[in-house]
Amino acid sequence: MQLSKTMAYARAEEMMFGTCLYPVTTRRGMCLGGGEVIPEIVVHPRAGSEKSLKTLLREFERGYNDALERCVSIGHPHVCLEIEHVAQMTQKTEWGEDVAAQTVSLMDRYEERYGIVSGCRFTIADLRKPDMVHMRDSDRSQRVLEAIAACARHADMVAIESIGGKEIFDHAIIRNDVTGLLFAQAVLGGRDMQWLWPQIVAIAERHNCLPSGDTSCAHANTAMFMAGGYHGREIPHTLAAISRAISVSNTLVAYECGATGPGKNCAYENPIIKAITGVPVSCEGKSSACAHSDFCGNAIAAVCDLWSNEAVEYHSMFGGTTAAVFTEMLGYDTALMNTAINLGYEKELQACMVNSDRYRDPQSYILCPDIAWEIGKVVVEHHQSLYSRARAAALKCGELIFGDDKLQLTTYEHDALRHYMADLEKLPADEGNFIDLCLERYARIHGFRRESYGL
Amino acid sequence: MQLSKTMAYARAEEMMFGTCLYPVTTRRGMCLGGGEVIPEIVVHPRAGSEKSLKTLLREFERGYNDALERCVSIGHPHVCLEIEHVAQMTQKTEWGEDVAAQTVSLMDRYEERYGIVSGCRFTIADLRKPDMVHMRDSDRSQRVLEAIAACARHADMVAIESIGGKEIFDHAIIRNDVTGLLFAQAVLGGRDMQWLWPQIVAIAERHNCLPSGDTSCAHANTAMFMAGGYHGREIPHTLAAISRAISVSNTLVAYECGATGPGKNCAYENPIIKAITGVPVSCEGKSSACAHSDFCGNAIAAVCDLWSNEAVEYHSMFGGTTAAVFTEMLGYDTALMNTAINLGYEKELQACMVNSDRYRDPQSYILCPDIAWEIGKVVVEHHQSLYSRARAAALKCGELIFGDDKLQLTTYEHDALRHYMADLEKLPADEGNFIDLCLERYARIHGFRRESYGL
Amino acid sequence: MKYLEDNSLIFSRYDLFREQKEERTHRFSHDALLQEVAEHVIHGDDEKIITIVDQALEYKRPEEVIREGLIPGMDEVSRLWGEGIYFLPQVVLSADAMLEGITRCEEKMGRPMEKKGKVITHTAEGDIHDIGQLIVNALLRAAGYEVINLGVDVPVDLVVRSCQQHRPILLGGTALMTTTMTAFPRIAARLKHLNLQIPFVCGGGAVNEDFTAGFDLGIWGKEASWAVGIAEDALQGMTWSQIREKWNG
Amino acid sequence: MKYLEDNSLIFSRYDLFREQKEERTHRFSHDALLQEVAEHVIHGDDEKIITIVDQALEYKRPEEVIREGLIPGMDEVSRLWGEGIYFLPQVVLSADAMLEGITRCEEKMGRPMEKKGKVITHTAEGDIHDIGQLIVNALLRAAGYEVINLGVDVPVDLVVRSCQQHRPILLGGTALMTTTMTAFPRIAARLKHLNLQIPFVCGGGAVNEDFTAGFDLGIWGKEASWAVGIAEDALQGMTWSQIREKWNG
Ligand code: B12
Ligand code: B12
Repeated sequence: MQLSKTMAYARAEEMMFGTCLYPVTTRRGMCLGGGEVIPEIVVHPRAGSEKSLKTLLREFERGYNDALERCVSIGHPHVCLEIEHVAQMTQKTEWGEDVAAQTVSLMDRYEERYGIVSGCRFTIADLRKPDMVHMRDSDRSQRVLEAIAACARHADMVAIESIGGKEIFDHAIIRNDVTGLLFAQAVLGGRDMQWLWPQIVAIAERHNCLPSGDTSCAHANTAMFMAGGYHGREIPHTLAAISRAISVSNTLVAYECGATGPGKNCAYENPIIKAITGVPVSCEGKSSACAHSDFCGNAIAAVCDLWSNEAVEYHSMFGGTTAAVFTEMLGYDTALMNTAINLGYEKELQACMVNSDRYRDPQSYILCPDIAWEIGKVVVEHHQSLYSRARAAALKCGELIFGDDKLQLTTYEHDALRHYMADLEKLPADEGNFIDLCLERYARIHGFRRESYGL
Repeated sequence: MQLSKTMAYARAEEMMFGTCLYPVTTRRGMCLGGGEVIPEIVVHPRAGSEKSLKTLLREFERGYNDALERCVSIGHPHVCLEIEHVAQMTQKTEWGEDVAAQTVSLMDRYEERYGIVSGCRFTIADLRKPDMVHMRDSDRSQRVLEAIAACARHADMVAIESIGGKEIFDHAIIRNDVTGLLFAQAVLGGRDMQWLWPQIVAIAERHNCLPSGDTSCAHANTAMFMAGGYHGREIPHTLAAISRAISVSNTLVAYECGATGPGKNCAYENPIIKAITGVPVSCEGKSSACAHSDFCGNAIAAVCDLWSNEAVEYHSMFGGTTAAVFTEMLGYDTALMNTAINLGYEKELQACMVNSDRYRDPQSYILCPDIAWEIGKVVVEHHQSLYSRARAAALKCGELIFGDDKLQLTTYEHDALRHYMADLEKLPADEGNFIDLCLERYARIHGFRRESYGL
Repeated sequence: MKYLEDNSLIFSRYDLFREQKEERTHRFSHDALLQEVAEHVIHGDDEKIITIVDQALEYKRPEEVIREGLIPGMDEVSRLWGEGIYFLPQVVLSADAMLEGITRCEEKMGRPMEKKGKVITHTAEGDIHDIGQLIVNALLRAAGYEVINLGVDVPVDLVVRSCQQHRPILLGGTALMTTTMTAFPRIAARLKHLNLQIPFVCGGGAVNEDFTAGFDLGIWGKEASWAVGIAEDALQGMTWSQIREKWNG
Repeated sequence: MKYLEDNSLIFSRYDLFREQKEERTHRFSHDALLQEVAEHVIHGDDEKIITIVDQALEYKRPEEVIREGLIPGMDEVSRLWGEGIYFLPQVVLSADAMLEGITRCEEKMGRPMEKKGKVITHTAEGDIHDIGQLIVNALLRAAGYEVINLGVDVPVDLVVRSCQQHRPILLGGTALMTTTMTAFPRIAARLKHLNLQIPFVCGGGAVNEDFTAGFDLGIWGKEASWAVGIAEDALQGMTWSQIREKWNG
């Protein structure tokens, strides 16, 4: 497998929401990244609805029916429905498949009745728990692949949030251990994806379904979540920023294995991914506050092709169910962006988005298109290994954060980042040496087994 | 009382979000309409929390604490807390007062601790039910005025959604009866406000509190709600548009009596009010989908000074409570607008907002700044009476809707509007004659008594 | 300000799309002279209908005018509403016209027309949001029920007492506020206590299925027109739990 | 792209504001030689601490090294965390260091140090979100509790059996998904059935107060550090309902 050597975009200024270099078209003919931003709504079943297949089907039917109904009610031209599996749907292949089949027939009904073209993405639950099973060779790995096949038969797109390296990541993130992050995310996570993704791509292609993408949710989003809020004290925000920069190395693997995009909504690293690959990406910011807070509510929309709410639990609000309410909001957000595109004001709107959050936090800073592009650049320049590109990204990330006076840091954040940079500098240049070092250092960590990663 | 004779804004192009001609400053020093759009969050207590004062206080404390906490968590510089009374808080003056006092001390605590300046607005429940009590002379009218005084002692702003004319409106709206709307809204609603508002202004001024504004919620919003969705079949959308145009005549009365703004969030007629009066206004659109759907999710933001969610019931979401989640979203929406102002891109952003919804529906069309201004213009030109200016607004509204080819109407809507226009044309020019006609026509309507309006 | 020439990428006018798909089927057939009575109902003309009904009453029995003129007219209106062709005000105006006509016939008969059954409606204590209730009332009346309208902000006590007194086949409640809908389970408990097993349909923005599922007698009424369907079922003798099973869940 | 010079109208950096207000009070006083042991705990240096502890053990009893070096160091860390000065990784690294030191002392003593009490933690069946649990574990260990970590995706059965076997003073559960937290009431019911009145603190993003209030034994744990406070209360003999009363509602 070749690691990316070049940037898809020659300059950051060429990146814009709604357009990408390699748009994709779903089997229903919805084009993603072809000049229009499309809302992507995710509805989560309520507690208890996982009791039986019947109750689960009912819950999803309601949720996505409400979403489609709201679209035709106020005029949103397109919508993408994302369904994130709860564990039961991946565990029991038929459950996952039945939900997929039901969703597709709902979409067809709406298209027939109102002419609305929609798309759907199914995100399988990665059941492989690194500390309990062999990641490549266990019932659970089999189950995951079967679930993907079952969904791919019906869905427009399949995706996953793969969790390779999670066992080391969990240990490292609460210990300020940037070496551990590099090992967990780039070396382990990346290798796991190099094993997983060629299989997903093959399955998806067999069913004429798009193998859309992956995300570093198990790493960088965990870090982001812990680094939430100005007064949170779980982990430094600069560490979360570094984890995000590192995540590019692994998330990229999916595309290197043939994933086509759109990148998964929760991959906040997507602006960097888009800069390198040119695939369409889904992003989420202010309208995903229902799922988690972030510092880049507007900025993360700067180069998105789909715009998502991450996930909202189904229930009633005064204005309808959450499914309807968030579809309405996302659709208006995208209407604003699409209007900008059509008026020729997209650069101005993008500047508003970026300036809104650029200096709010290091985490938002590094996702602004120009900074994202620069991180992407060092990633492709250091294409020797998953590790070398991740380390380069981390170092560049720190450098950029320190390099901009307007990005103020508290003393604590400043000290923390200086520390990480020192640690990063000291690490070996070569992946082999780094792996040796880590295998020794992390051998004792609960649940870590090198065979899971072919090491 | 003088009816407005002139437009505050000479041209629609001069109207912009974040700035108004007559900004106001709260006692805490928060300036509204002075160059910055401020989020206004409304949290509604959950079912059951009205059981006792204690549970109600607790509920409001949580809700608004979460809102303030989210602001300091992600950096929103200002926020306005609006509390809409549930009936019990107006019925029992101490309840309303205790909630107000508690809210203010919460705000003080946050200001002291984090330096965040916030404001609060209390909207009293109008308990006077026209079909049950004399609107001017009953226990209930007394209670309403006492509640306002109790809140004004603590609050930065007081407001009300007065319901004069509701009994006739309810009858007329489900009968396609535009004559009834004119009578209910302009003649009765307007007269009721001419009685009510001088009292509110006097009370507020006595307590150094801002008498902020009123809304035609009981009329135009009821109509909007019923005319929701492309496939709703409750009332024609053109009728809702006309009801909105008419509402200017009554909502304006508050300002004519000395209200200072900011206009109440749910007054979708506010763009027209701002054009005429130059006061700051609060608006709500996409981020109030939690409370109701509308067709002007973006367009209604075009000239807002505060940006609100209307109301969201307090409960948990994955990303925090609804109070926190909607505060985050509103704050990012306003950050985008404020960035545009500071970058000098406000015209471009405004154009995106307006174009997003201009031709979605007649209801959004008439609230676009240029059209809003034109409606305002005929209102001030017909300043002979509450009735004459309302009828002029209604006629102009229909004319503008018919006059723009790009605004497509279904045959049904087209026929309905033609009908209303014909009805409107036939009506007498003079208010006295109109009142005579209506007193006869609506004499038998359940609960209507002319004395309530001094007729 | 710049304005777009083409908005098709921003929003889709699904209302226009659907309109194109529907053939608008205003056709209506009915013979004899009562055709005209029916047509005035269908067009919701509550002024002229009196004249026509008076004419008809000159050589038709009032029962016939009702049965073959007014009712078939209203049935046609229900059909048009059910098929998504008529809008609410058309239904309300037709109902107004029909009721005017019936009143005239009743005067002639010297006694009230027999109604299908009694329904009590009210808006919850503390709540003044009554548009939903007004719609429900109109549709029920149009369908031939006697509606006892208790109005808005109705104390729990009064609702219970009215049920004791009138023994309706159905009780309807409207609540738009989460802080007022709590009156419904209290009413239901009191009714059960009195062994009045009256199906209690609750509607209005605040109410949802989970809420009504939480107390006996409670049935969630999503749309105003459900009131009519549910009243029919109650008339057929279905119990509240059978009705809930059928309409909710 | 244009960039703003002044962002102060767009967002406020409340973190910088607070930092200015705080005097950062890293001061710490302790006398004697064990001071150094304590300082290594405070700085979370789990490599050097072994050397220092070994040195101290040459002329101090292991009980003393623990009581006057390791524990006071960790107490100071708790203070710094409690006052909002320390961040989580600092606490975790300090705990790691302290535990290394204790292991060394225990080797010397030839028996394990006495712990305050046993706590069992787990992440709900079907759930793999365990960061919250890891934090809880670290804080509990740091506070001197023996933590029996059942890991993630733990079957209800296993949790119940472990409680029967270990009789912990407290049971902790983490669930980030609404579809997994339903395991908690099932566990609680089983425990009650076995008459094991163990306070059951449930935390994690999905769980909220209303949910835990819905079953006996359940207590809502908002933040990881609550686990420690609640464990102290359990140790003092408070019942689950007293604890719930105090921490929730
Ligand atoms: C219009 C309106 C008003 C008008 C009411 C006019 C009127 N004549 O009813 C006015 C301005 C008076 C008003 C006042 C207030 N309102 Co108001 N209002 C609304 C609004 C915008 C629309 C409601 C409406 O008319 N809907 C249209 C009707 C047709 O819908 P519906 O009643 O739901 O009925 C449909 C179905 O539910 C069903 N149905 C209804 N009843 C029944 C019964 C049966 C048997 C069946 C089968 C079906 C059925 O059929 C109907 C159509 O199919 C809502 C927003 C919202 N999201 O609901 C807020 C809303 C209901 N109001 C709200 C509030 C808070 C208030 C005030 C307290 C505000 C204040 N502080 O002043 C006051 C009330 C003061 C008081 N005295 O108690 C809140 C309630 C929050 C809550 N859930 O607790 C809402 C949700 C707005 C918000 N804040 O988000 N309001
Ligand atoms: C990071 C993350 C992941 C990581 C988890 C990594 C890890 N090691 O835990 C990964 C990528 C693996 C993951 C996977 C999935 N996830 Co996930 N994930 C998240 C995310 C973004 C953050 C969670 C987190 O780490 N928070 C930080 C920790 C520190 O917080 P915490 O656990 O709440 O703990 C704090 C307190 O609650 C408390 N606490 C916790 N436990 C206890 C216990 C006691 C005793 C006490 C006192 C206190 C306490 O202390 C902590 C700090 O103070 C959330 C978003 C969210 N809003 O929660 C989604 C979220 C939890 N995930 C979700 C989903 C759906 C999934 C998947 C099913 C998606 C999929 N289809 O692939 C899979 C799970 C697959 C499977 N096998 O089951 C949903 C759950 C929806 C729901 N509520 O049902 C969420 C809410 C995201 C969303 N969609 O909105 N996820």
